[in-house]
Amino acid sequence: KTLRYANQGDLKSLDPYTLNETTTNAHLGNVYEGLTKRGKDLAIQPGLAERWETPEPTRWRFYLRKGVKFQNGEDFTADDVLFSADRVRAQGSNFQTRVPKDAKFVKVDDYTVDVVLSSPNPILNSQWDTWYIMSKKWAEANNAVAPTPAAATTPSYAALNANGTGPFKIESHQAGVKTVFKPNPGWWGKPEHNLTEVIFTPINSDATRVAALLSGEVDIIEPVPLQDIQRVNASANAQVLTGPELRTIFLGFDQTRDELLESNVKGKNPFKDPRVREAFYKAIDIEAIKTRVMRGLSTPSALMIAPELFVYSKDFVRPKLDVDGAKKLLADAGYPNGFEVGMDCPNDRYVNDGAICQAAVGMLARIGVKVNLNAQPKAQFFAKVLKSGDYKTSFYLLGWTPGTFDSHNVLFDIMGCRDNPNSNRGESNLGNYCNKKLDALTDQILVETDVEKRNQMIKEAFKIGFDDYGYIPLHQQSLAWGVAKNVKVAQRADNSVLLYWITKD
Amino acid sequence: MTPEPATTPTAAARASAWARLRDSDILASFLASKVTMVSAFVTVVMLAGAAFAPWIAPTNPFDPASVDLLNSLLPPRWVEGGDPQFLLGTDNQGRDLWSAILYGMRVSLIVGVCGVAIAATLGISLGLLAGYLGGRLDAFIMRVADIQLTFPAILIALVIDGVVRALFKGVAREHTAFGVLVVSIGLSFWVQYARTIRGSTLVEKNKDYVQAARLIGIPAPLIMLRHVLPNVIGPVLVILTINLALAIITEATLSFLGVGLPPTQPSLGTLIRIGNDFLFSGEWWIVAFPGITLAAFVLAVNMVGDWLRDALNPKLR
Amino acid sequence: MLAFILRRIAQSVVVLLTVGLIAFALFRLVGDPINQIVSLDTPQEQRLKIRAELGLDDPVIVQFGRYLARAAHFDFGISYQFRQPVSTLIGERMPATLELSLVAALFSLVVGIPMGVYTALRRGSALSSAFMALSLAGVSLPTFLIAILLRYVFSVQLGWLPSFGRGAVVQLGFWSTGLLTPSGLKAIILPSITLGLFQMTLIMRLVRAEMLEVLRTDYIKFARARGLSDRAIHFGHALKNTLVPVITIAGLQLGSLIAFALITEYVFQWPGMGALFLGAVQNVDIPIMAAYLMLIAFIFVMVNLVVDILYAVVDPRLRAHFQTA
Amino acid sequence: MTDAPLVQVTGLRRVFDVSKPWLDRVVAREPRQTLKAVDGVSFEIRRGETFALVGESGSGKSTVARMVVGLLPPSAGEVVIDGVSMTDRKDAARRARLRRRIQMIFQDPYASLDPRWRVGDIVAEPIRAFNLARDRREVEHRVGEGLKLVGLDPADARKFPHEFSGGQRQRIAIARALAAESDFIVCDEPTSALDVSVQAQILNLMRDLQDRLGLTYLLISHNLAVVRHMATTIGVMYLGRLVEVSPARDVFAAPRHPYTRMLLDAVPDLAMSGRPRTPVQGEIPNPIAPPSGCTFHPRCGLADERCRREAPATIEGVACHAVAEGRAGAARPARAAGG
Amino acid sequence: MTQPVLSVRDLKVDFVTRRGTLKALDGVSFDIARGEVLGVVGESGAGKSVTGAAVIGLIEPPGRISGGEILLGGQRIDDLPPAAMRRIRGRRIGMVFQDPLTSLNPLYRVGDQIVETILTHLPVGRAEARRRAIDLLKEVGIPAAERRIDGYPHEFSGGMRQRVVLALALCAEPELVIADEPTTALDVSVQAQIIGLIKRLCAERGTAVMLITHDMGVIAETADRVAVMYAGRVAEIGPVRDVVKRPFHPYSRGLMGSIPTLEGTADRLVQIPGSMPRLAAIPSGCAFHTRCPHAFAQCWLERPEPMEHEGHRVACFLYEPGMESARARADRIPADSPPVPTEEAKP
Ligand SMILES: Nc1ncnc2c1ncn2[C@@H]1O[C@H](COP(=O)(O)OP(=O)(O)OP(=O)(O)O)[C@@H](O)[C@H]1O
Ligand SMILES: Nc1ncnc2c1ncn2[C@@H]1O[C@H](COP(=O)(O)OP(=O)(O)OP(=O)(O)O)[C@@H](O)[C@H]1O
Ligand SMILES: [Mg+2]
Ligand SMILES: [Mg+2]
Repeated sequence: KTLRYANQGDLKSLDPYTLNETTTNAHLGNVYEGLTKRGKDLAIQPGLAERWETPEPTRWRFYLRKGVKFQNGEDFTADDVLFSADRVRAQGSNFQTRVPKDAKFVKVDDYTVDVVLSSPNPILNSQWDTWYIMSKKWAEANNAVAPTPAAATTPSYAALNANGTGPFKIESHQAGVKTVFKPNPGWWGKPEHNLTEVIFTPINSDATRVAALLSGEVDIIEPVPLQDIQRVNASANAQVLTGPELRTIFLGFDQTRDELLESNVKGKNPFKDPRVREAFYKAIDIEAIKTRVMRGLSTPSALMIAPELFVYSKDFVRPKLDVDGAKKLLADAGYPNGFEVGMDCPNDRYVNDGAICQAAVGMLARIGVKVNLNAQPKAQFFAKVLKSGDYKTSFYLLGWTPGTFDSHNVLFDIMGCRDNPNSNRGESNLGNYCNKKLDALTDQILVETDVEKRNQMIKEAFKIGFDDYGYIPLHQQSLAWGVAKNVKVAQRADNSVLLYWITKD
Repeated sequence: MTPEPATTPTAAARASAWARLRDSDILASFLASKVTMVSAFVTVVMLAGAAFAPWIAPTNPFDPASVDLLNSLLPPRWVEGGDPQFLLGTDNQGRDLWSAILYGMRVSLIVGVCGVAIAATLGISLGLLAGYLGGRLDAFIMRVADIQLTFPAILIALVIDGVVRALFKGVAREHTAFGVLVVSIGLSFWVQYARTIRGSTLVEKNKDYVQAARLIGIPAPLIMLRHVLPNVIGPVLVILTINLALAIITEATLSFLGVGLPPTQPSLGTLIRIGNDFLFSGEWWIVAFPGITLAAFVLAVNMVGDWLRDALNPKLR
Repeated sequence: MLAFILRRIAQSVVVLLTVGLIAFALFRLVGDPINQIVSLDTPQEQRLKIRAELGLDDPVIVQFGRYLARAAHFDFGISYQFRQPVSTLIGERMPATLELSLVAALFSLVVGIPMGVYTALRRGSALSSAFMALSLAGVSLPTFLIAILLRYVFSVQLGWLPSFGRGAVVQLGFWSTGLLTPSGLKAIILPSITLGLFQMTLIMRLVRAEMLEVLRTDYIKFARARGLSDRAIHFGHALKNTLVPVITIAGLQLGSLIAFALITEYVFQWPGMGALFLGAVQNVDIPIMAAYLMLIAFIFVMVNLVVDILYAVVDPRLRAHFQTA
Repeated sequence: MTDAPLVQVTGLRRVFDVSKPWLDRVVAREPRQTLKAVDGVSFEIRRGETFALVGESGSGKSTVARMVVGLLPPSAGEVVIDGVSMTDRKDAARRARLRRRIQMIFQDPYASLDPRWRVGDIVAEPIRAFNLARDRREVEHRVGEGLKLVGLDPADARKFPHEFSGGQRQRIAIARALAAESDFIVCDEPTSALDVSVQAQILNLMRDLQDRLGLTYLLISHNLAVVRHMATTIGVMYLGRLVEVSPARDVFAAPRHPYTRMLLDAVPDLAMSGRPRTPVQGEIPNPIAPPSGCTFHPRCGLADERCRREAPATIEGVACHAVAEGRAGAARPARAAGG
Repeated sequence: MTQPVLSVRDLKVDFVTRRGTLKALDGVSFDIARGEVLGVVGESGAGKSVTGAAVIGLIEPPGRISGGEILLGGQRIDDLPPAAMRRIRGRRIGMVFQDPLTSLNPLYRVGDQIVETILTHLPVGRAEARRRAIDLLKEVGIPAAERRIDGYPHEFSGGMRQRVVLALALCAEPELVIADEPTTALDVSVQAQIIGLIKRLCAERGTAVMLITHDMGVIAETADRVAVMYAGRVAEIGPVRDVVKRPFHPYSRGLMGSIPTLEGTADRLVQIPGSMPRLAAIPSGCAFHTRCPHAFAQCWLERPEPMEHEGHRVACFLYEPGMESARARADRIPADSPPVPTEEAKP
């Protein structure tokens, strides 16, 4: 059976260490495999490692699967793991954080590898499902030992060819146009799919993608624009699979500058006053955003992490919508007539991101705050608001999925203070929300191995951020895959479309 | 000296001007063509609607405080589920579509008119200079025009938009988009004016009345302004109307590609782009009404321009 | 003739250089390509290093010189998005765009010229009024609306024609063509109509206007006075004279067809250069954008050259001018 | 009034560069190409006189006219009007004063009036330009006077040119020329676009004005009959050269240059006198590559080897070897006896 | 008298415009015999070209023949269907237009245009047609015709082109040639050559010629008879010598008097006051009465019909039988005396 599949994004490079990006990772996940895998419920499962153990807190031992062959026929052994561990941490890799810098890989025998750490790390292998293992011999033979940097000025063999151990192999690849997958007959596992060929086409226009699905020219599309879900479901030959996604969408404030870059308030920064942040929080009608903008397909969130990823999420409840209260708060803070502020927002990154921002603009207008919205394509947006753009924003919308599926990542990257230039802490904390108590907890969380104790600490840290109104979390958006009726597919919450779980009648 | 009141001659002149118009072929051919009359009527009504939008429109769609998200996606009044408050329904932000169309029309028109005004001013001045002065200046201007012709308006706008975004990184699109559009349209449409004006200037400058003026010693800039310009400006009228239509389409296309006006101040094009996302989902009115308005207006303007072209062409009479 | 071609080529080089400079200089200012290349959590030192590696720290003039030198070898650098040589990417997509544009041009000529002739000869007849109204609608409806409408009707509602893509393609050497497979032929119908419609109406109106002009000339009156048949007058004398200006405009239009294809390609997901360019603009992929602009300018210049030569073939007055040159 | 001529033209020459673009010349190894539109023309016009230039199309008549009024700078030679050089750069102030005394009437009455201007403004333009009136009322008054002078109604000042016939427009053009208080008027084919009956009106008007205001005319025409009617002196041009200058009555009574004779022979014989005529030969050659020697030799029945070789000098107003050598025979009267 | 080649009877041509119907021709009648040259003169707009166009059937909308008839060799041709008329054009009636620069299609070789015309009308093959074309070009005086036949129009000078146009008009040996101002755009010297050529060729073949011009000199040299047109009517028609030397109609007199001649000695030319009326506002009665120095009451009221007077026909009441006193009065006025300068008379 031939499956035709269209995605908004493209498979940007075939070198699995070039670009850490969801769509690319998912695609390569059909061809390459890591030592671990994640199941349909995202639970960590054995991959190329059959099993692993932690004989001591700083030593992990992995037992490799035997009889696995790369698609070019070579055997998979411990050498390949050692090679991949070096390669993934080498200059030019976009996945360097997958494996700690100081972790030593030791070959015990051909099918056993030890990882020696300098300090305990309970979540060492939490991202290894997307650390794909490459063949040492193949890489050496093809002059591809070094990872292809994203900025490569000469194309490398590995970027244009793939040699994994996975269930599919790439038959042909024309960037931006078409990629053809064929099942790998020598795969070690038992195929759960019944496909003989997969033709993948990137289609970035929403309407075209939907039209292609409706007219039966493709079998699966991702994503389906929210407003078209009904239409697709009403059609005879396709339906939409929806489900919660792990990404949290939130609003952030510049809390570090003494004067906002884009505001009519001069000489002071209103966002340094928690009452102003609280007022903003209470002015946002999250239910209206859910029902109108997201068409019911979002989960309003009180935390900066999805409930699936943190067990005590339920203990947090968003403050109620309270326009009058918000006005009063603003007045108390010294802004009875509100003020003016610029807002940065991507318009092609998250589900209905532009519309969410517009809605927020309207809601804030009711408490007298005039928001000048700058909705822009993601390229411009990121160029402006990220570190490389000097965090030039006063008020913004952003989305975040912790790559480790763990709260530490959120507390460290998003909620950590940015004050130490030698640390990566708070690198994506664009407005520099900062609370030292939270930072201290974060550091303890990293090394704590007792799960319950760790969860309590996480809860405490989130509570600090919650009480500070450091961010306005909005919601977790939904996945929406359009699937032809004769196709069955397993939808995973990290939005990876994995071909090996697809069957077509 | 006559004791006549000073106004008489001008009044007489005006009367005769009116008489000339009444008598002229233009008016007659206008009255003879029903299609043109209807088009002109549509044009005028739409222009008036756009001009008086703040007084006609029930709400101000540019004021975020006046839109309620909870009113979003309501169908037109006469459709089941419609709200009598919203004649043509609402868009995804809860904006009254009727008001949004009036305001959007206004925005589209302002962009179009400003863009075309820049193009015309630029093109006419350059064309006049090139044609009248000739020589290297002429060659240079026309070469620039050639190069410029390589790139259609869309491409130029994409380029300019990118540059502006890069140069004014901090500034919100709201503040730059308008300028970008106007400048792009101005820069991409001037060539036509320059070529037309240059062509007729080349003819006109050799006519004897220009020679006569030179003979009296009238300086070249004055000759260009007072003698040549009024006589070459005729065909520009036609280009103006047609360009206005084209400018509005260009703006809409750019907005469709996401380079146009921001969704907080939607032009017709932006409304269509927003609406296009809702075409499959059954909210047809968001794309249909702005689409019809745009097409009708452009069509009407083009019809008038078309007629004008024929009416002003003496050879066709 | 030789001097003429030489001059044209010299002019073309100037045009290309200017366009190259504009393209390069402008795009050099757009966004910061680094953000496109690296992920969110790339440290600053690494960013600086990549900047240096890409030569983004050199003076703009140096970068431009380097760019031109490479462009002369058809090396437009590596796409930031695709990590492949731009020349390869463009090479892969050029056939799609050229096929689309040529089919659209063919459509606009084959339909536009007869319609123009008809409306000129039968001024005032019901059918020619209908044609004129249609042509006005053609120039009044934005391309993207037409595309949406056509696709909605013919692929979504009726399901007759594919809604996107090129269908199956056949590789003929370096050229991939969709014109040899049934699915490829079906796939090109809607995009080429969308793209060609505007040009078609333009050509129709141009032919009509020129034809009316020519029909008023003395030599047509004289041809009548010689008793030639209407056929000979209209299609022998008038049409040939009409075609002289039509050739120029049609030539220029071919250039803009290729450039305008980007809207059509965007809507129909046509795997051509236009779509590539649009994606490049969104992703600030400078090498692709610059190469595309150069290419458009190059095609335009070539088309112009061909048009000028064609002109000389049709019009003996110019031929003489060339020969004495 | 002195007896000195009002206008003195000496050695006037105008060369147009008609070369192909540089690259073409390089490739084709061609030299620059020039066109000698006017080549060493000298004549003088006395006050109150009408000097006429005749010749075939392309002989350079208009070019001379344009140089005389200063619309076109000569390549060489000098135009002196009332003692002031029109060509010498130094005398700018005096030349500016002179300017207004020289005006021109053009051939095409439909193109010589700005169609967007009211007649009153057209006529007033030189008055305003030369500051000849103190205020608006005086301007209006002068315009009215001017229009009356040429037989139009002062009320016509409010109309636009298109409301007038060709003859009336030519009157407006004359009024404009006179409004500058000029006394030397260059008329480049002033009536060739008009019907004969209207032409008569204009020619009569021109003569009346000359009588009343003492105007001096440089009249350009290809119509010998018109010239015969108007001119006191006639210059015959051929390919940029003045081949014969004589008092009008002599030219018609006894044309000397063979070209003058040919021109006279070409004039249809309205009187049907049946005068004997030699048929005209050939057409005017390409001025870019004029024939060698005397440029008229290919069409001349009297041409000999010398004519082909060397250009004739002007002797007693005639530039012809045959005349100089006495080969031309007796000057033949063009007019049949009794007319 | 044998049957005239062309006979025009009471021809009326209207132009229907928005502002009413213009009577461009209002009852024009004349004959042209075999081998005869009829000169048609008159002011601009008098209807000369329209007459020519009507005869060859090329009046274009909004114009139409609204009355009268045109007979070619006794056969009525004004009501023929287009196809039949097309067979007459070029074959039996040839035409020469004013401007030789624009009369030839610039994109086709001169020879091809001639051959095309010959093939359209005569039953000959291509080679034969080409041979004839060369002969014709020789006949109209094109040197090296064998070579020049393959030239394009732009390679010919103005006079040469007019010769080619003449060859085209004559290539099917028509019975009648209409020449509409064939020399106006040419130099005096070339004009004489072309006129001579027309005269010679037509005399040799016995072709009738309708020579439209406003140059009296050309008429005097070429024509056998002259028709003087004024405001869409024939004011006077008669043998050339009579009309030129002793015109009857006051308009003709004025016209003749206003022409400066090489022989003329008068200080002032005769001047007809005013200008020809616009066709939309032709005065009642005699169209000339507003400008006529002899006009009397009847001229205001009634339109004079052409009447025979001393061998030619004049449309003027002065020559009505029984108007002896008027005629005497008119005859007393010398033809070239200046008329009383009057303001343009307004009815
Ligand atoms: N601006 C110019 N550039 C090049 N050649 C010119 C220019 N003006 C005039 N000539 C040439 O100079 C020659 C003389 O032209 P001019 O107009 O003086 O002739 P003319 O005697 O007035 O002829 P006509 O009777 O046709 O008006 C012609 O061959 C003409 O082509
Ligand atoms: N297409 C037309 N529409 C309206 N009126 C026309 C048209 N063609 C000719 N006429 C009118 O018919 C009248 C006669 O025109 P015609 O061309 O026969 O004049 P003419 O005697 O040939 O003048 P000229 O000497 O200028 O050639 C003119 O007054 C003109 O206004
Ligand atoms: Mg001249
Ligand atoms: Mg005529």
